[in-house]
Amino acid sequence: MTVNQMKLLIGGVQLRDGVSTVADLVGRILTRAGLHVLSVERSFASTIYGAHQFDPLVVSAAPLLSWGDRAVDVLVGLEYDSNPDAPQQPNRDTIRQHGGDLVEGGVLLYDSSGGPVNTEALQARGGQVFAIPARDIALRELKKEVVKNLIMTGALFRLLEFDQDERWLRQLLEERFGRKGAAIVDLNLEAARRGRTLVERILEDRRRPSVGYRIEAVRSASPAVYVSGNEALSIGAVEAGVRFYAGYPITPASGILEYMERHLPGYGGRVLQGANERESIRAALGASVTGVLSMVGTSGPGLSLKVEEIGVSGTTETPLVIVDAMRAGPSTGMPTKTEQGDLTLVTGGGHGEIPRIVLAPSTIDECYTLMRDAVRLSDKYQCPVFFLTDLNLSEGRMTVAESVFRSGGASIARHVATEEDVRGARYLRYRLTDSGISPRLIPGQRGGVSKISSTEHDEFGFVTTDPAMRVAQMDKRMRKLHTYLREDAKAPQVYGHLGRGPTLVGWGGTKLALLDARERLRREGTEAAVVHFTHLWPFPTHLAKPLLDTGRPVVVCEHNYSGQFADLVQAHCLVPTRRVLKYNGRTLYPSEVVRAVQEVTHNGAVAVRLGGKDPVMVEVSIDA
Amino acid sequence: MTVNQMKLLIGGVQLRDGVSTVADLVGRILTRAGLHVLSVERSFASTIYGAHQFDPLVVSAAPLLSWGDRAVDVLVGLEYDSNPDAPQQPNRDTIRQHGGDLVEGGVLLYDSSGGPVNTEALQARGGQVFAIPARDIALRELKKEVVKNLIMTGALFRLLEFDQDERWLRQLLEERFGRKGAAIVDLNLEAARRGRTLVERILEDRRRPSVGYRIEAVRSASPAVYVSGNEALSIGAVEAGVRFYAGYPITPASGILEYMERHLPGYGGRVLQGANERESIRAALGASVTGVLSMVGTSGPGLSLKVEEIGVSGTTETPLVIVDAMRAGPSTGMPTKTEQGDLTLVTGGGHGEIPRIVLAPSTIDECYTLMRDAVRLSDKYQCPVFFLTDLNLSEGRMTVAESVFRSGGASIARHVATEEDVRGARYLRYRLTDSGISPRLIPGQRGGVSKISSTEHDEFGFVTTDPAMRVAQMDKRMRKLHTYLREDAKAPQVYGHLGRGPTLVGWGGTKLALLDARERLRREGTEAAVVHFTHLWPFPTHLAKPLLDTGRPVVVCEHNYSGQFADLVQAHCLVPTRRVLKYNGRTLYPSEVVRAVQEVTHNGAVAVRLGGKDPVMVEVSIDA
Amino acid sequence: MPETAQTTRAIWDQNAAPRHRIQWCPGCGDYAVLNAVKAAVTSLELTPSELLLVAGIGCSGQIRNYLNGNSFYGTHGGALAYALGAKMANPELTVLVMAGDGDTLAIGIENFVHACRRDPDITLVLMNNGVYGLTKGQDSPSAGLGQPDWKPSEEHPPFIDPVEVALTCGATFIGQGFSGDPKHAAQLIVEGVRHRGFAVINDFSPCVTYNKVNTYDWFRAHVEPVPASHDPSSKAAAWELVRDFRDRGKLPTGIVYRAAREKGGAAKRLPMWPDELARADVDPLVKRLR
Amino acid sequence: MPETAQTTRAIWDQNAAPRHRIQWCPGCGDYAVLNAVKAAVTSLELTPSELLLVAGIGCSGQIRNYLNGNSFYGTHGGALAYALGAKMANPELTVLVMAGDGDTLAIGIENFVHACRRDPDITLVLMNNGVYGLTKGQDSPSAGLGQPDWKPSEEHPPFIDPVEVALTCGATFIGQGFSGDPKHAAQLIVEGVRHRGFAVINDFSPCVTYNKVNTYDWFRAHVEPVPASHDPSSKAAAWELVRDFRDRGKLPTGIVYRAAREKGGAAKRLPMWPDELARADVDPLVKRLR
Ligand SMILES: Cc1ncc(C[n+]2csc(CCOP(=O)(O)OP(=O)(O)O)c2C)c(N)n1
Ligand SMILES: Cc1ncc(C[n+]2csc(CCOP(=O)(O)OP(=O)(O)O)c2C)c(N)n1
Ligand code: SF4
Ligand code: SF4
Ligand SMILES: [Mg+2]
Ligand SMILES: [Mg+2]
Repeated sequence: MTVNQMKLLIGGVQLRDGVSTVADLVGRILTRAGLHVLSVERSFASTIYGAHQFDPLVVSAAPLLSWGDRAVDVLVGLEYDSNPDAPQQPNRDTIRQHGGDLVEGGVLLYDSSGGPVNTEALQARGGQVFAIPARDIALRELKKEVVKNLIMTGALFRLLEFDQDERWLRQLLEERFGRKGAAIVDLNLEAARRGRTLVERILEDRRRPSVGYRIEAVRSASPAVYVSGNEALSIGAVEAGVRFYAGYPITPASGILEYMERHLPGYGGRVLQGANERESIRAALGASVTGVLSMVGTSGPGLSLKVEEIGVSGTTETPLVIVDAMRAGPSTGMPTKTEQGDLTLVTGGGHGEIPRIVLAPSTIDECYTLMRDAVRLSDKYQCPVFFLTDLNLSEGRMTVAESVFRSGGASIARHVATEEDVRGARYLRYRLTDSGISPRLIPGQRGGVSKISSTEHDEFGFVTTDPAMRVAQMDKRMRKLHTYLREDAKAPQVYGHLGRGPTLVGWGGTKLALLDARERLRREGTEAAVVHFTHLWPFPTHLAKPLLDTGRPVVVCEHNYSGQFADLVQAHCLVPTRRVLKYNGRTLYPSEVVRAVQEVTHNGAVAVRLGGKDPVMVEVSIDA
Repeated sequence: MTVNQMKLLIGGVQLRDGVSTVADLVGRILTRAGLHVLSVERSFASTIYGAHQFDPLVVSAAPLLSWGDRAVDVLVGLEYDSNPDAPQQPNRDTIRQHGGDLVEGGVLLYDSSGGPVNTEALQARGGQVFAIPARDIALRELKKEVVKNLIMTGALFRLLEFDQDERWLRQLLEERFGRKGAAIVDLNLEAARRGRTLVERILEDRRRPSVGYRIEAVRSASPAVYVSGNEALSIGAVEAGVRFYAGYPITPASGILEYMERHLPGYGGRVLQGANERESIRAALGASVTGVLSMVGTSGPGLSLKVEEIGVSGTTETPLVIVDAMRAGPSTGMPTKTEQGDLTLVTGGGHGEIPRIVLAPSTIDECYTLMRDAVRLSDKYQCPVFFLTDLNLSEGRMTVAESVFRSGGASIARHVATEEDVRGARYLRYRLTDSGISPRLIPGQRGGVSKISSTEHDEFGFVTTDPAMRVAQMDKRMRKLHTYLREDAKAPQVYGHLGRGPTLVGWGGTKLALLDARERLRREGTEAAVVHFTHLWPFPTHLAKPLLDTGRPVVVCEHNYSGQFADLVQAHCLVPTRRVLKYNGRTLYPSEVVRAVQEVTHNGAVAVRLGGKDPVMVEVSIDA
Repeated sequence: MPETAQTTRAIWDQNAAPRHRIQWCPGCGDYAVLNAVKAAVTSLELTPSELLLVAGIGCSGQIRNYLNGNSFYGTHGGALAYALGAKMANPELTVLVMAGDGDTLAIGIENFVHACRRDPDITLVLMNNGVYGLTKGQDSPSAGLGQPDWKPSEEHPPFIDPVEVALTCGATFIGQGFSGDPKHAAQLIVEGVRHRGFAVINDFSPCVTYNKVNTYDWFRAHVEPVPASHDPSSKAAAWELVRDFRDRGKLPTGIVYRAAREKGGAAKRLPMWPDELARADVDPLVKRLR
Repeated sequence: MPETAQTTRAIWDQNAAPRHRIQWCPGCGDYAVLNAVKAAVTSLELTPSELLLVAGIGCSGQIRNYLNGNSFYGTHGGALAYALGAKMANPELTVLVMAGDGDTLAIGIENFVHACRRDPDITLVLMNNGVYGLTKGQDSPSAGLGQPDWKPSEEHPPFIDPVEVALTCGATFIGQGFSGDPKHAAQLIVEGVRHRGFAVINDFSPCVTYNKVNTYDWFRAHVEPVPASHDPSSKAAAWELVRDFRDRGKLPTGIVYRAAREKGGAAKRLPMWPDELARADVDPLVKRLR
């Protein structure tokens, strides 16, 4: 019996079958029941309707270490008909695409309304199959198609021997539908009951009281919530003091715009859905000019359109937090697939040289905690601060203790000068200072006017091309980065002992896979260390080089083609890197990392490319 | 007597005084007279009227090695009144700003119409001063203000003992004004004569027949022209086969747009002044889709706005040549000052990973010769090709033998498939090939349709997120770069012997300064080598590393703050670099390079920053 | 080389079946646009290789995958500018742009305005559903139509009408259709393609998933054909018509304005093949620099 | 804290002298705009610290250096969007945008159209000279005015009239002035600033260096005041006026349209100081996620 440790995968036809609805319901209820849920491999299409969608949920009693590999314990197929691409075959994408990933003894639950599916092969491998005609029952008996999902949920919970007294489900339904009347709650509960009963009956027929997987509620010390990265970072921003948000809809950043539209006005803020990417960032810059903490969010294509404004933020010294929720590029690319392909753009994009800071959270809870830093640094250094998430982090959900959100406290201390601060000396918006940070009055305040300028300027803000003043201003702006490196840069997180074996290097959302891989390598006798970066730019050479320059192979694992972070490591630390690269739109798996490390350490590979037709492609020389 | 070897500097009030008119006239006539002229330090303001403008011209009998240092032999001040910033002082910016650069025994010629200037200090240093009231004479005697410039030209020519028979001047004036009638030619010649006479009289007064500088016409083997980089690259593009050009006015790329508007239609082409940066590049992409060789030109701010389209070119595999005439950034920066600050943007800009090629000519003649490569490579590899010039190269002018322009020949061989080529096999726009290059039919041709797509696609061009196909297409696109590295990448040019002393590394427009510095170092006993790159990206590691990994200091000299090329060298060659950086908007001088090399080799500097308040700032550690 | 109508249709039929699984929501107005375009190109006897379909990014943009013919898919908002360049370079291609209201009127408004001015001989089918469909239903610049109670603010401004903008900015053909009547839409497209200049066809194409106001029923209650008496060649009449319909709370369907503009500019494909380019001699350019 | 008119003027005087050397060509129309803006802010009794001047990029944009007051200078075409955000964040600031016709109507047309829709309480002084002055005289989107023989092509399209575009897209105040009459222009700016909404003032500001058609003399021969009988609060009347002037080959000067729109949206400065932000408690947000 496996208790409280499993991977569920829920699949179905996008929009029609309610995959996210069911997945979120399950995730939320299990979170309430004291379990930990992680769902970052969510897969949906960049069309609204009709494609296969699926949502893998890892469930555990302990805080989650990893999303594991492809292997699935419990598969739930919500679709009820045949695949239009292969109509002759009455099976469904959930079974077709994921059946092969089912573990021995795993469970398949599917809606057999459209007819049964041939699952012999699956059963031969020990799969336990439960076919229930959920949609038929919903339509014929309950007269409401959408409750098919509650039938499936009830069936799933019965399989997992969970919530048999309906306690958790009832409570959630009441909260959600209570206002619409008891009848609707009852209907949903009735649907769940039907599902339960159907499974009950099959189990009885098979004389097996259990499928071998069980979820048990856990008493947990602190309440927790089931939250997406977009939500977490938005809360962090609101708390830190952001009061102007602008965005233009784009996957996977739209969630921030929607969240902010709903909630920021309640905190006295305003939210602009720009008519395009440029209007968004420009309006945010305008708002920031008035002293309001401002933020924009976008993804690759939107960021490319905002590039000119990065320079405006940097040169005018107007603070701005820029969230880039990365998706697979280049160009339109794969809009609903994850990638870490924008690092070079955020560290180097824009003509000329722009002072900027780049942070990347590695987990969903860090989306919240690190956002405070992003807001604070933008205000302190009066420059653009990038906050790099990816589709998995932004759209993924995870159980996070509520106490995490109470760690932040009051808004950040502001770095805006007052009339008093500037009294005495003549106020100069671009005063040359040792730190590179100049006093900043805001328009509307007394004490001096600010000539804020994207052209090169003198200390007052007037345009100049005087060579010495140009150099002085350029140096001043860039000096902020030195101040940042001294005062605010954080060293990468180190796991394990450096120098005993290969060093796995990562940044952003791959962290949990690297930690899992490290465990697995250890079990196989390889002592790997993990060095994981959140503070990416300016590159913290003084903190990183001592960690990486150990003589052991440095294996940088990234979701992109070229190894963008590895290039930074090489450029700044002059340490050779090996690269583990995955850019097929899917999440990096620990097993892939393990295999790649073996290729690197035993076979001398300089780069391992994952997830193509051949799962591993090894390059032994970087030169063409 | 110095013959045929000097630096002239012509200054005046922008727009009003006709600085460029005089400078171009002189440059052109001396070129016709068989001399070599180089004018790449041109300085003008980013306002239309009223600022100080100047144009230094280096003249030599031999092909030019260098623009030398700040030192000036002959100074010509066209302005006739006092500087509004310092009205109490009746001297002028040309004298104020450049008088100090005059060599001992140098010559100052200025228009004294507004009153004489106190030039005692200058004379004390041996300066020979010639004050002539050119504007007064033009207004009072010749009744036409603009001929004041011909008076000054005549005076200058007399000082240089050149064209005393008016042969060259008359010919040019006749060509230029002949259509407007002989009277106007005569008036101009008369003006020149007055200038000559005035100087004549002063020399007689001083009983000095000569000022010690002389220009003598040289019989040259082949005729030459006086050409700007923008003109040279435009001619290269027309010759290679470009028939669609689009741009949006921006300094210093506007010259290409203007040249193309004037001349491309004569070759059957069309030129679009886009309503903005995006319309320009998109229209050029649309034209390229139809098979026409297409090009856009812009500078930093425009390029930043075009970033999203770089990915479109790369992913849709639509050829495009993108000229980036760099100016000082970031943001609006210093629009009329030179810089090499966009390298990171062109090699890495754009979200996701984009196949692209970056070339940078190092001299004005190379603007022509290298353009053919740019056009050819864009067509062959079906990707964006950047052509990086800078303000000095684009707006600068140089004497180039006409034979250089005859080296090109016919248009490039096209890489467009015909109906026959694709017959047999089904036409697949994105066929997976070993070279990474797919056959390309163009819309309108028979044999198959092209589904050209910026989303990830299958071989036919239909959108896909299939992980293996994604990897296959990504690898295919990037494989082009490997093919390029094998078949087309050019090694950097090497001057001198590697390994005997420091290696000076450069790219683009700094070459002549590096070669000059190498000579000077040699004279001082230091054997430096110069390694100069034109083919910057994909970085030719296999060609560069063997040259740079000699154990000797690698000193990368660039016009930017951070050492963008040095970062590339470090990332790809794992060779530590020292950096000589100048970003004050002015040209790099050989003397500065010499001094910086000394700092690096003797004082262990890792970076030398030039051109600030203190002319040399030395960093001995790169860590903050 | 002109082909016979029969061959044309044969080629078309052969390729017209979408190889690509259609992923619009059942009932989406875009199905009707697809049918209208198919009908139009068939009746125009255009082969797939003579066509260049340029699509915007959005649910609407998917249409490129469901039609045979060369197609180009670039960035959100850019379709008209790619199309402009393509048509300038090769006037022999029939260039059809299909894009959503978000694509055309929000991020792409700059290209829309300037295309109206430039008047290239291309046809735009603006698939107008009042929302950003593909990003899940946010307001587009045409959101608010049919909502007189809309309370405007900086965040939620009133909608703009592409017909009025096109009239103001100089488009030479302006038509309006509705996915409830794909036959009429097909006729409009045929007329648009035949028109020698920029043809704007605003096609109301309901988003059944995210736009709960501008439904088929709503449109049926609000569209009204342009009266037969209307003189589309008169700009004054066009403005009169637009104002009259607006005042009556109705949406005209049909041709609102059509007046070809006499234009300069080349009408031939630009040189691109080696034999066409070989003639180039830059010597005169060099000589001018002497 | 309101100041007395005297203090205001004192502050203004004290700062109004340009510290920056003016680098417009002698005779440039922009001098008159500068004087008009100075006169307007003085008569509005605005202190430099209450002002936010947002400038476009162009010869016109230099004006920011010649005026006292906070200013912001960003990218070419972006002025209206920065101004929008600034005004949304701090409605207490007087936000004045000064930009050229290239900046506003070419690269910035998207912001112009959407600003008209959003109707923020800002005033745009469009310094219209028919050319890109700063880049040395290329055609802007208003090039062609007064050239009836203009032969349009894709490359050289007809001009657009910002007044008509503003009317179409929903601007709530539209005025037109001329640098030959800076007093009138100053009045327009005063009215524009007083207007609660987006005020578009198209000011013809001759470029003496590059525009040889639309000279002072040409304008003097073509401008004509809006008749006193005109009712600017009527959109129909505004259209009528515009059409009438166009037909007569004249350019109206004065207020063409003025009709404030009732709008939702905050009118207070957004929280930004620590004490204003301290109150924020995100607990309710977290609880909603349970
Ligand atoms: C630069 C950029 N920003 C945002 C997006 C995300 N995006 C894709 S489609 C779309 C809106 C589509 O709306 P519309 O054009 O009306 O088409 P519809 O889906 O309604 O047919 C957006 C914002 C993108 N692809 N590129
Ligand atoms: C992105 C970008 N593209 C191009 C330019 C170059 N540029 C500067 S001003 C200008 C045009 C100015 O015209 P207009 O707005 O009419 O102002 P004017 O000079 O006529 O007052 C251009 C194209 C730029 N600064 N930034
Ligand atoms: S979301 Fe709307 S526009 Fe998109 S396919 Fe569905 S119905 Fe059509
Ligand atoms: S170029 Fe024209 S717009 Fe610019 S300053 Fe001179 S006259 Fe004015
Ligand atoms: Mg839409
Ligand atoms: Mg202008």
